[in-house]
Amino acid sequence: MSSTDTTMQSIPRTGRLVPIVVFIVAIALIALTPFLGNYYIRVVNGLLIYILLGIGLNIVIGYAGLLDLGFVAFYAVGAYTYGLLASAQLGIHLPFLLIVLIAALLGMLVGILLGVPVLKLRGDYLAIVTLGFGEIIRILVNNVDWLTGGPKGIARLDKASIFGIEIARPVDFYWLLLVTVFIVATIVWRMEKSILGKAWAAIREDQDAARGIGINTTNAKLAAFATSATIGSIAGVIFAASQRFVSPESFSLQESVLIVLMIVIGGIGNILGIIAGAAILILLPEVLREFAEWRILFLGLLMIALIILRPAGIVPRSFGPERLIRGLFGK
Amino acid sequence: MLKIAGLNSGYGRVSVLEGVNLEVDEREIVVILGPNGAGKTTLLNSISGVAKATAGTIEFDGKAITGARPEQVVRMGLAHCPEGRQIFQRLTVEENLVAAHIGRGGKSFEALRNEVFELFPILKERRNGMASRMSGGQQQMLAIGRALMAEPKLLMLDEPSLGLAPKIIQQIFHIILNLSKSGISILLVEQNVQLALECGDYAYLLNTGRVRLHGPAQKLATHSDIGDLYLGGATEETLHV
Amino acid sequence: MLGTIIQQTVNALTIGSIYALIALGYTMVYGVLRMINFAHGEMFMLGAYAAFLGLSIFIGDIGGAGAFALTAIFFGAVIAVGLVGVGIERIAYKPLRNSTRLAPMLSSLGVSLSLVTGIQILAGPQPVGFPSFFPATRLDVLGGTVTLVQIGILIAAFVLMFGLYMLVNRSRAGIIVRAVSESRPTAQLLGINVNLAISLVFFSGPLLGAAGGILYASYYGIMSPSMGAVIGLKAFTAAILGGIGSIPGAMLGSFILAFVEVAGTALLPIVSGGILGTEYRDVLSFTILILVLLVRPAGILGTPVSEESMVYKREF
Amino acid sequence: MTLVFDNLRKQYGNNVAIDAVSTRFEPGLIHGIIGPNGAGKSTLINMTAGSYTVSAGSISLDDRKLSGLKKYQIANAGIARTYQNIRLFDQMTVLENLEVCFYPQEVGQTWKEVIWPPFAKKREARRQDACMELLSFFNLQGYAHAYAGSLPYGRQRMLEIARALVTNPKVLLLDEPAAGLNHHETAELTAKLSELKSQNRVMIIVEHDMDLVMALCDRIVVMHHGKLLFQGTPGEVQASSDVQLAYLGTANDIDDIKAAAQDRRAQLGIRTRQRS
Amino acid sequence: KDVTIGLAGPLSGPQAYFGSTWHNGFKLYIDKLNAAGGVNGTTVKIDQEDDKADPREGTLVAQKFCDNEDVVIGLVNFNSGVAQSTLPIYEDCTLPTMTFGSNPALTQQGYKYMVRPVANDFAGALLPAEYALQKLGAKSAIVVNDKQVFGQGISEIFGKNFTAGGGKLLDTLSVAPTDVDFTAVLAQIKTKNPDVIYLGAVMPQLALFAKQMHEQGVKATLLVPDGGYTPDYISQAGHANVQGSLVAVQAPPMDASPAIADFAKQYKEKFGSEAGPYSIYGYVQGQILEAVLKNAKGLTRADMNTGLHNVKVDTAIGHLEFDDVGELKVAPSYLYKVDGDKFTLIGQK
Ligand SMILES: Nc1ncnc2c1ncn2[C@@H]1O[C@H](COP(=O)(O)OP(=O)(O)OP(=O)(O)O)[C@@H](O)[C@H]1O
Ligand SMILES: Nc1ncnc2c1ncn2[C@@H]1O[C@H](COP(=O)(O)OP(=O)(O)OP(=O)(O)O)[C@@H](O)[C@H]1O
Ligand SMILES: CC(C)C[C@H](N)C(=O)O
Ligand SMILES: [Mg+2]
Ligand SMILES: [Mg+2]
Repeated sequence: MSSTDTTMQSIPRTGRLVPIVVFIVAIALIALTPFLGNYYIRVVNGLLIYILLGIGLNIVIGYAGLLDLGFVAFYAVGAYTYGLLASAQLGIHLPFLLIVLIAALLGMLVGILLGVPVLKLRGDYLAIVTLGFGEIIRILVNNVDWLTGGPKGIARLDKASIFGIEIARPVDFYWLLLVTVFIVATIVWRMEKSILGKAWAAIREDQDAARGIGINTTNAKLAAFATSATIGSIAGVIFAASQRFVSPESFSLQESVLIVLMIVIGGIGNILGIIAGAAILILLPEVLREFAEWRILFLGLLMIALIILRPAGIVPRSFGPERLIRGLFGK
Repeated sequence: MLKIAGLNSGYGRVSVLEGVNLEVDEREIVVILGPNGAGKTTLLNSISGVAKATAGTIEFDGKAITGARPEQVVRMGLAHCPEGRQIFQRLTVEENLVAAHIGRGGKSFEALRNEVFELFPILKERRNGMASRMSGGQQQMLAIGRALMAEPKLLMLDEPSLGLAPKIIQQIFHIILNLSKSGISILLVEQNVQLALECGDYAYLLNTGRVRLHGPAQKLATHSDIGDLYLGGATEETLHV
Repeated sequence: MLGTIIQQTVNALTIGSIYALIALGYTMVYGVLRMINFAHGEMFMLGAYAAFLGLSIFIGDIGGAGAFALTAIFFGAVIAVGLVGVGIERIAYKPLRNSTRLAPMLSSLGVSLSLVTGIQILAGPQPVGFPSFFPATRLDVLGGTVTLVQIGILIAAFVLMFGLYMLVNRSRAGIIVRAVSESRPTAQLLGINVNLAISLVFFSGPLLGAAGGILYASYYGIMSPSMGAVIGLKAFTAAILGGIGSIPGAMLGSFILAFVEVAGTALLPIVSGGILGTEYRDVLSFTILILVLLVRPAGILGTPVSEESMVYKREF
Repeated sequence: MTLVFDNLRKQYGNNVAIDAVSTRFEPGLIHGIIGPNGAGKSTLINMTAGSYTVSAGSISLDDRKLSGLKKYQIANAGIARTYQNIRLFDQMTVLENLEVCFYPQEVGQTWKEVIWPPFAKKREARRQDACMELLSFFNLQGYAHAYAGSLPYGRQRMLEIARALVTNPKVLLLDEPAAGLNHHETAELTAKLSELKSQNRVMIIVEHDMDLVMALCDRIVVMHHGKLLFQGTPGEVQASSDVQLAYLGTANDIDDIKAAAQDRRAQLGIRTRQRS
Repeated sequence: KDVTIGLAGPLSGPQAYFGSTWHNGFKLYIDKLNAAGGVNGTTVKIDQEDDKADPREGTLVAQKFCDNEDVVIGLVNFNSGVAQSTLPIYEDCTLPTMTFGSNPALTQQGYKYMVRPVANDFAGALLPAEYALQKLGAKSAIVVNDKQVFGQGISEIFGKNFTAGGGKLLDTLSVAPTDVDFTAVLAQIKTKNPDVIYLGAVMPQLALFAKQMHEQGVKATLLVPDGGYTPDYISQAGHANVQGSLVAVQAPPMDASPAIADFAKQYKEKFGSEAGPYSIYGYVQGQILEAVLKNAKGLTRADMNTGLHNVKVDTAIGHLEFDDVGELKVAPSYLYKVDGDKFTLIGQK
């Protein structure tokens, strides 16, 4: 057992081929999408929204290691913020970007409000409490009819516009979402690499040891929760603006579970993994549309197979964005 | 009755033991000595099938048990009392015994349990108490009693004196001697060199995964190199006395 | 008034019994594997479908069936589902035993999805009427109406739960299961067949769940492929409330949840002066769950896992 | 900078694990805590580090009362520890395991780090330099980019000690640092620890390995059944009959066993065979 | 030359039965039509998609139809909740639809490209209220709903109609759409002793509620909306438990006219099972389509839209035409009473 032979232990350097291929395919897909039919653009938009949600939730699950099953609540907060501030419901018609800002703050606030009491809980207990929180929000939204329209939801939301440019067609949302995903992913990725991100990792690995080295775990977790909630809320605004209709049905427990699945199947803790996971879980059912129930069965079996064959996800944690960049630009 | 030849073993990619040869005869107490990390526990784990042998053979009672699963090994009469006792803390004393009764030798649970109670009266007294409430020495007794529930022909004990007060250690050694008298062969891993060699018949000294020295216990006790080898002295040869 | 109270108590006990039968399965699996088996609700559903299949193959018309035949079908169905449970563990969870805790949980989600859609494909997605195993007799107890089915459910649930309790706490098999739940390597070292013990858990949990499913289907007179989802979630909530991993906890949690739900329906509008209607019932349940967990982070009867104690156990 | 236990007590339910322990740990010395299994050594460490609450009495560092503070606050007050069972951040690299210790000092400027990459680069470089220096001290520099969980056991022990040292703590608590180490590693550890002795640091080592304890410690506290049995220099401890009785053992005990063993051999008449 | 009709409805999940049987009714008619050489030589193709009763899926399907130039009419969305989110998309791409969701609000939003070939909930909740007040002599009612778009909407309308007619609304209660146990709610209702209970929900809750209501000894008459017009309502509740319960629905009895009886027979022959509750509407929509195609100037979406809004057609359920918001001018509405294991017609409008 010689202690100097260490090179084999290091994270292997990437071959350049995979990153370059991934990059070219990605650019090609991004560039091609606007030329597809609206239906396809809409599908891609759905995908992008889920990627956005995945990136948000991944902060809590993948980075900090907290199982949150109520993420959809923040998504609802954002969507209803748009629904209420840009429709005839309350007669308020604020500009899109202002609503994004308000929703982001509101999402963060709700995230912190939820976080403060529940972050003491561990593992499965945290999961069920967040799940309960998600359900509570959904039930409230479904029942305060005077504000949210109840089950009917809020229809005929304003068309979004940014600096006078109307965002209404699917392709407009495509660009909006693409830019948003890019910005959010970059910020989140940089957060992961920051000292805060390292503290999240430490909490994920061993919460008690993390406290033992002086990390105020409550604050660090709250930061994770708040960031994640903010992103969820922003995704909600864009979702509402693109559907121009919000109703409680879009914020069911299944949505939360779907996002968790996306993250785990794709590769927990890795933004590239989330993209892969979302692609499988959102696009596959769309591609297999013909097969009605069979596609869901197939999806279920595929899920089991993927988790057994690749328990760490399709794209492992070690193949993160930095690896892609390193592969592209050498070094 | 136990014969190990050329055993290499370890955990996953970590290889610990290299070319270990070892034998235990009927009714013998064989002692394995060695410093921390020498591979003593790994050796016992390899015999009972927890660690996987990558080379060599293990034979028990004339049958090869290399690669057998732990439960199969126990069923052949080779019980392992693990390092650190590992009693089931959330079970009562008696339940610990129940769990370990596999009905191997045909004796009923009650009969076996009463034998254990006879050996360790304290267990009878505490039979319905939670195992976790007992002191370290009592827990070690439970651990041995639990191993005896399998009616072993050969009992492997991994550092039974670990962290116990001297008084208790003495008690444990008396028990080991008594078990041997009742006809059970014993393979004993010990850090407590002096006592172990006093009680044992034959001894092996393990260091960094190899047998460095072996011989009759009494002879080993007086061997001049033992201290040196214990501390990792530099022979590549296996010495025997 | 007394009639209503009695009535509501019986209602809560009935719902609570069904929750408990399912919650026990969650708790047992969790106790042994530290895993939340999201497919457990589907065992409940499978129970009903298996019994229905048995009925239509062997009996056809329930009216003409004797008590013996019905009992045989009941046990046949629950055993079949128990075996399915064992099979699922072998295929979908066993390969993940040494994986992260999240992996088997999500695998179980996949199993759940597959089972629900599988049954949808085989038996159709719509709800199907289910014949009652009990005669539709009503009894008047001090002004409250109690049906024979409710009494039957209560008895059956308590008998099954008592049986499970005895199995786990008094039988050798139960002791072995608990030993395995504490330490798999040590159990293995002692000659315990760990796989068999885990299979036993995955047999009895689904078995109870299936029993719950049959009782449920014959109580409500209906079954559907998705029936496991909602009730499974409630039972899971109940198990957590009571302290997951604890058998008495699962039962206690189930009855508390059932009483909270009934109270939510009956009292919420009155207590809140009409501001909060019955639609806030689930908000009440979840709020109570959250409050309980804030005070007792491991549930009512759960044993709290303190920070260093896990380390301590490994060391000692 | 003295660590003071004043009438310390710890109770688990009815089980009193630590009972009326008062003592002082001076800086510049290496203190050993020994005693049989279950004597309460780890409990003392855990209470000092804030992992366990104190049932009664107090722990203070100079005039600052530590008991009652949150665990991370205690850590930030300059108490660092290792664990009886290694607790590293397995899925983080060796370097990251150390870097993350700078969190309390640096978290305030996370946003700047996120938004302004050059700033992040500069800070990261500074952190990593400090960490690499320490890694070299422990001969771990070659492992810097390996996952901590993939290191051999002995290296993990070293890394854990390095992690405790990164922020230059005032008190270093080591719970059985030699447990599971082989002889070479123990020797290496002994050497490193004696190098780490410093005028402005209190070092406390809990250990069963008497050689290491006797070689390294300036002062030894002997625990027995939760009580402080004895304290003194290694020589005094070894000479104490109380300590021998409770922990180290006396000559008479051995004689008893000798007799029993001879008795057995006589009874069984085993004739040991020489093996190849 | 042919045209494509886009069909969207729940084909998987718990509502699949409604969606697929409704679509089957349409297919039945279209197959006949095509077999007879189409309309003026134009044959009809079908693009059937699953909206899973989920608004998000619904919008994707909507976009798919919009993108497909061949699709000229959408026969869409069984659920009002889904229609809420898809109608703006159809409106944007000027694809005319025959919308099936019955919530009144759908036609009040000024959509120019939709008609609703089925009575809305105003009609659906009027008949039972009148009947309860006049024929049953009910004085008091309790309304229970599932807090879904449809259930809540229709039960609110019932409540208004009932009070407007002089009855007293004792209470409005809600249950969760996933509930199966109503015993607690029923025990509360029992203390108020209403004459009638209106339950705004869908199957299987309707049957479960009816069954438990009877078992718990609640004496009131149970009124339910269109979702209850299926044999399942009687069989799943157990027919002893639903006797006298009233079901309001847009569909006529299967023996109401020879045309309908004939349809039922054909359906059974073709699909091997009894027609679903809305199958007749699928069939009627086929007849509407035929009439539109017959008089259409061209086959563009605009032509179809004009055609739909101006259509006057005699169908299996009677004469149909639409007003300017796309609502039926005379919306047929029927009230049935459960009698034995059958529904008997007791009123119609
Ligand atoms: N589960 C494991 N996985 C990987 N390596 C292990 C494992 N268990 C032990 N080792 C390594 O194997 C080597 C031998 O360990 P083993 O436990 O056999 O020693 P030992 O002689 O029993 O020591 P001790 O006296 O401390 O009990 C050590 O280097 C240890 O780090
Ligand atoms: N988390 C806990 N819950 C209950 N009792 C505990 C706990 N931790 C320790 N104890 C008890 O406290 C006493 C002291 O334990 P401690 O771990 O401090 O001993 P130690 O001296 O460190 O022993 P070792 O040499 O085995 O590490 C023991 O009797 C033990 O049973
Ligand atoms: C199930 C049906 C009653 C649905 C109803 N027609 C609706 O508008 O949603
Ligand atoms: Mg060992
Ligand atoms: Mg200790």
